[in-house]
Amino acid sequence: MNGFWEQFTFYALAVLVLGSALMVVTLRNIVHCAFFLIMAFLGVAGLFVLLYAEFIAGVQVLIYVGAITVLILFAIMLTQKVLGVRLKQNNTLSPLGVVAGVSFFALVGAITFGSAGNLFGVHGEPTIAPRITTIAESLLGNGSYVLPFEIASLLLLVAMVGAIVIAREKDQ
Amino acid sequence: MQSSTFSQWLLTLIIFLPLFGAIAILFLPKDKANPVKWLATIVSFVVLVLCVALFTGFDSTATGMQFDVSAPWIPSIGVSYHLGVDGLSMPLIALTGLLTFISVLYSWIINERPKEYFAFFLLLETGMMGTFCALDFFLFYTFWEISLVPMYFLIGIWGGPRREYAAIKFFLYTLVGSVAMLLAILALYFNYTDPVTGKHTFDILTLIAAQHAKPLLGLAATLSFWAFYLAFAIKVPAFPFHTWLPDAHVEAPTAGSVILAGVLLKMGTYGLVRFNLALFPLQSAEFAWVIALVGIIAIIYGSMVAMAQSDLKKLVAYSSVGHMGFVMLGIAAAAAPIVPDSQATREILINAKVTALNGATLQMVNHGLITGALFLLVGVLYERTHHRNIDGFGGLWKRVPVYGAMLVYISLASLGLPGLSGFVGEFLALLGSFAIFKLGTALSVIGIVVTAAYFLWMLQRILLGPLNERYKDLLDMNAVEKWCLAPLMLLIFILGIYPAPVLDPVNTAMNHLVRDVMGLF
Amino acid sequence: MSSGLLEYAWLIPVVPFIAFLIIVFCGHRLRNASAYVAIGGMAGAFLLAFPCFLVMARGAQPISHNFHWITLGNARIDLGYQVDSLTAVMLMVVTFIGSLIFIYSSGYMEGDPGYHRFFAYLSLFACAMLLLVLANNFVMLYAGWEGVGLCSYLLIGFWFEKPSAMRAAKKAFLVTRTGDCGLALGIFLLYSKTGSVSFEPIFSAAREHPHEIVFTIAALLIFFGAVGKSAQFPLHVWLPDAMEGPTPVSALIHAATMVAAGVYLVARSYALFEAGGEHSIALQVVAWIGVITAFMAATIAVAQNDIKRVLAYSTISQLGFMMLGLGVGGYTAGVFHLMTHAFFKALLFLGSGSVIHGFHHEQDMMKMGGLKKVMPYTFATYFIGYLALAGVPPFAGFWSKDEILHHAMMHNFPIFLLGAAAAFLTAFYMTRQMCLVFAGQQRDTHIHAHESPAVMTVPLMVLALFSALIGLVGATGHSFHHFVHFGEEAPAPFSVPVALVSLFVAGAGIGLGWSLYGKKPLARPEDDPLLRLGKLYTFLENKWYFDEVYDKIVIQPLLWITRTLSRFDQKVIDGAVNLVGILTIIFSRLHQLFDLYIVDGMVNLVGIVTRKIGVTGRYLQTGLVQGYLLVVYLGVVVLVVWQLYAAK
Amino acid sequence: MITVNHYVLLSAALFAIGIYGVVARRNAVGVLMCVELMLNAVNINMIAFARYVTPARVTGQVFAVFIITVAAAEVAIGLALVINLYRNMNKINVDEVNLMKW
Repeated sequence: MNGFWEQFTFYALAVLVLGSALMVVTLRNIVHCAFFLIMAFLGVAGLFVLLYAEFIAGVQVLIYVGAITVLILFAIMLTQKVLGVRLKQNNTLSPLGVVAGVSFFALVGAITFGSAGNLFGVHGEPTIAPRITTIAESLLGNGSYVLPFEIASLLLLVAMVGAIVIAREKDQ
Repeated sequence: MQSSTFSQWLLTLIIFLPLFGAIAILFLPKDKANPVKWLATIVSFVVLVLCVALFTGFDSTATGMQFDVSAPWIPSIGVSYHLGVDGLSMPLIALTGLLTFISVLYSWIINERPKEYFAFFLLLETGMMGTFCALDFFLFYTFWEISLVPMYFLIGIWGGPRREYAAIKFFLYTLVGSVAMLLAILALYFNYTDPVTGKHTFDILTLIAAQHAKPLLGLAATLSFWAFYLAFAIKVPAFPFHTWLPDAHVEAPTAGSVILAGVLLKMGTYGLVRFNLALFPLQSAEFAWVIALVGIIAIIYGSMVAMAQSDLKKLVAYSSVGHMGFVMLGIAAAAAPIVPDSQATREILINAKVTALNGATLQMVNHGLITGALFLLVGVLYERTHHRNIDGFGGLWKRVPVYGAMLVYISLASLGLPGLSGFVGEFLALLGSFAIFKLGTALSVIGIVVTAAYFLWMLQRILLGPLNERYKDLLDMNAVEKWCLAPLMLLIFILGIYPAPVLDPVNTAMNHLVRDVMGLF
Repeated sequence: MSSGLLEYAWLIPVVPFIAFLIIVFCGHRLRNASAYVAIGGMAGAFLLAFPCFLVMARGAQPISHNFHWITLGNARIDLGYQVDSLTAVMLMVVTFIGSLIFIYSSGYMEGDPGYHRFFAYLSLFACAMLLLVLANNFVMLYAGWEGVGLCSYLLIGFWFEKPSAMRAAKKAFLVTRTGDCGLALGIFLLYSKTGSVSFEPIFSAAREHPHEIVFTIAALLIFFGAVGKSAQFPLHVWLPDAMEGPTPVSALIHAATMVAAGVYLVARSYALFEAGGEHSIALQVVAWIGVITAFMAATIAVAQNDIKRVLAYSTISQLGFMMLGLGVGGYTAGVFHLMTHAFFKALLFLGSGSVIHGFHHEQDMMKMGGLKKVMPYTFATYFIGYLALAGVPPFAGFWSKDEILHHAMMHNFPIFLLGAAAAFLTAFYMTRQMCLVFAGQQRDTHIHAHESPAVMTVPLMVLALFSALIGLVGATGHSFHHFVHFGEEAPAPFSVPVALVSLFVAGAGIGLGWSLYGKKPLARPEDDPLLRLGKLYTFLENKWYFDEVYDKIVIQPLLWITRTLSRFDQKVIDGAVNLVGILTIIFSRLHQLFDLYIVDGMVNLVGIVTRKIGVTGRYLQTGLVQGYLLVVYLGVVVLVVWQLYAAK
Repeated sequence: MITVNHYVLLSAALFAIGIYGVVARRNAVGVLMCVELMLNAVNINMIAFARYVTPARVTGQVFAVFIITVAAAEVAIGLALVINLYRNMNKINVDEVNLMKW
């Protein structure tokens, strides 16, 4: 991939992600927000592809776009009675939120540029393209993250059970 | 002769039998008065019998403590259960037994909350007996305070219109003195260390001996002396601490007055002789003039004030102040330093000191009998007429001859007529005191005249003259009242003629005190 | 008769005492029989005393018996009785006159509701008086002394419904008790000197150390007691008032026996008085007090119209004579006069009682007159008594009074003159009384006088007989003097010039009296020639204003003091106590405030501050989760910045 | 050329937007969505560093997998809570759910 297309793709995806994210945080209609969230997730998946992480991108699309967003949409539907379309969606803290966001960005920017483009001592583009087998080995191979992996799966199970318990209607 | 077991347990029985009686009364049903009264009467009678046994079993020639019991109680701080009697306390114990029995008998007229009343009365007896028997300061102080509480309630519950005021005044006043005494006891306690065990002790006899071997010195001794003095002077009550007495007497129920005047006041003078004289002979000698002055003032002042009273009970109360003045004077004479000169030899002066103390002790007993009887008589009159204003009577003798004769008899005994016991105590106290304090004793004779004056004036206004028409239906003494007074009157007569049965043990004890205990200093 | 009889002398007071007890406990059942019990008791005492007297008169040794009473210190105090000649005389006088008066009383008190009470008192009195006389120590003497005082009190106030009687009784008791205190102090002083209360050791000590001032002081103190009891100046005021009692009481107690106890006491303790020598201060005081009393009382007696009051003042006066006799060294004379006086004064009192009884209890002489015809026996006996008192030989009074005057003249001339004046006045007022009562016509004719019954007149006659003759005991052969003075020889008591002088003053008094009242008996009270004395008469009639002065300087101040002290006690002393109480309460209130606002305030302040902080700080708890998140974020930022820049 | 700095800045911007959303949104579901945005920002960083720093070992990707897992769990629980909240209180605006307010 040459430099121009790479840059073009990056900036396009960046605009997509950031624009969608801005929509998510500013729109009043929560359903629209959810759809913009899908756009943002897809943009991020694109970025993952750009970074040679196809597996992750796939996961991103499957889980975020496919599962989480659907889940959110279901939640929205279940709580629809109070979802006035024209309701004010920002609370009194929104100015502080702006300040917080801007300050965070400024901080990270300051760090980034303060290191004179030499953050973490990374120069240039790596030449190795990671393969999917590398990830599999890291996750499941010898001396790898097998235990955390198993724990994560357990966590999921627990979360699922917990969610069911919490969301279940109490039968009285 | 008493068996040894009996004599060992005698004092304990005398002290604690009333306590058990009081507890037993608490278990009796509340709504029936008669079982309570019977139980109290029987218990106090048994105690009286035991007191008589004590009296007859007492060896009046032996010095030192008799019937003594000693057992460790709280050994870690040197407290022991130590009881014993000598010639000073024995007559007072007998007096307590007698007066309590008579008071209980007279109190059959009490119908308001009889259960508590008689329980308190018996508890009071325990306190008084214990005070006279205790030979351990801890024990003594305990009993001293125990005797205070029932009296407070007797006045405060069964008293007259101003009973709360009187009861609180009585209680607080006495307590002030007690606290001072407690400090002095602690001073003595910490001053003595057993050479063998290195422990302190509350044992009175040990402390008296210790005061001889290694006395408290200087300011500590003076302060301790005055602390003891304060406690006992308030109890006596000596001028100027006497004003609780008229209030307490006026408000107290009759039997309470009898015990108050008959026994509780004696606890003060008993303490002065037992503790001030024996523990602090040097300080006593130094301040004897103060005690004498207080005694003389009490004699004159008390009788003068009594003369101005229009309340019969107040009159008797102030007469107590005057009579206890003789006791104080006698004690002061015994305490005073002696200066043999050409006029009097040392032996005569020491005999005079013993005489004064004998008189003082005898006066305690006699005052108990006489004033007890007087309060009973006042109570009898109050019971019938519901007032005590001396000027509100008149000519009663014609209507109630027995009562009149008894009142005259007791009044004459109180004003010190020879042949009746009041005379012997007063006479001996003055006889002994005169050798020591010539001018003071001569002055106090004024009190004798004034005493005669107010008693005669009282008799005149109550018994003599034309009969007050309001009382033309007044009833004479009933049988119970007569039998309450008869033993007192008989004793007053016997002790007036032949005081030796009481005086012999007293003399032995006082001779021992003056010569052997105080004389060592 | 053996002297062994003396061993039973202690029974003498016991017998009347038993009578007393019987009457007290059974009197209401005995009623009038109680008189017989009392008389029996007294007669029994007399029967016991009479042999003692005879034995002593034959010259038996005096006896003294002790028993152990009490022990004081290491010293035994023994009490006991003694019989010597002085005691024997007194025993005789008391029991004999007592018996007669008891008999007389049974008639005089007839029908009184307090009949048995009266005889109970009388018996008790007899017991106390005999105890006093028999005592061989000061304690028993003092007991008897107070005992007779008590009986005197009870008997004066016998009719206690009468306010005047009860006041008189109280006065008598208090005044004599004032004197008794002197006696008591004297005893105390002697005890502090000798360590004993018995006569024998004390008197021998006084004889051994005659110049010790202690004994003089003791003698004066004892004399003060005698002054009270024997109604001497200035404590004589009680005796005239004591006439409120029944007349036999006046005769027995306030004429013959009890009032003589003072004289007996001085005689008994003569060793103390003599300790300073024949002219000792003590004796001087006794003599002067005696003569002043004799003179003063005689002047007062002149101006009294109450038949008993005249006799009362006369008694005071005669007691003064006795003291005078003792004071001028006439020991025997004093005691002799005591004895004779007891007889004729008892006679006079009983006679006046008979007059009063017959005159329906009216005592004012101005209403009497001419009773000679109505009451012949009374008149005759009274007349003998009159002669004896006025000092006409050979009746009793002459001999004893003459002796006293004789001693006085040898001893101290001014005293003799005053004494003679008193004797003159005695003769005068007695004549006045005789004439007013018995001569002329009855002035108040509403009263029907009558003679008294035999039970009253017979004792009068017996007494009259003795009054007439008893003086001769002293006159012939000095046996009496020898007898009472412990066998010592008294100086010759009889001298013709003195006898003439005393005869002369008696005659002058009688003559003056006769010329004023006898020749022409008074028809109306207003005719009394004494009224011409004007102010002097008023002064005498009011008894030298003694009562008023005492009231002003003793009684009222005393009452004032007692009231003031009582107020002082209530306001100041009790006030101080209450003030302490109030101050304590105030103090505790202050403490409470301090506790409430300062101590508790601190605690509360901590609480309040915490609460304020909480109240303020809770606004941080907005409940807005995002706000908390912001804070967390802020913390993260701070940490990062610190990590980046500060921690380098 | 696209360097790691670009990715860092992009992720920072996304994260900042997420912060704003988390702080400012009233709707609880909205808040959860913003949290997801922030997690995505983190994931971008992870992948970018994996790509540029440890291209051979792909540790970042492994972590991204874990983060996604956790995010799934978190969303499941979070939405369950929201539904529970709605059911009990009939409201899902977080500023209205203020039982813990003073």
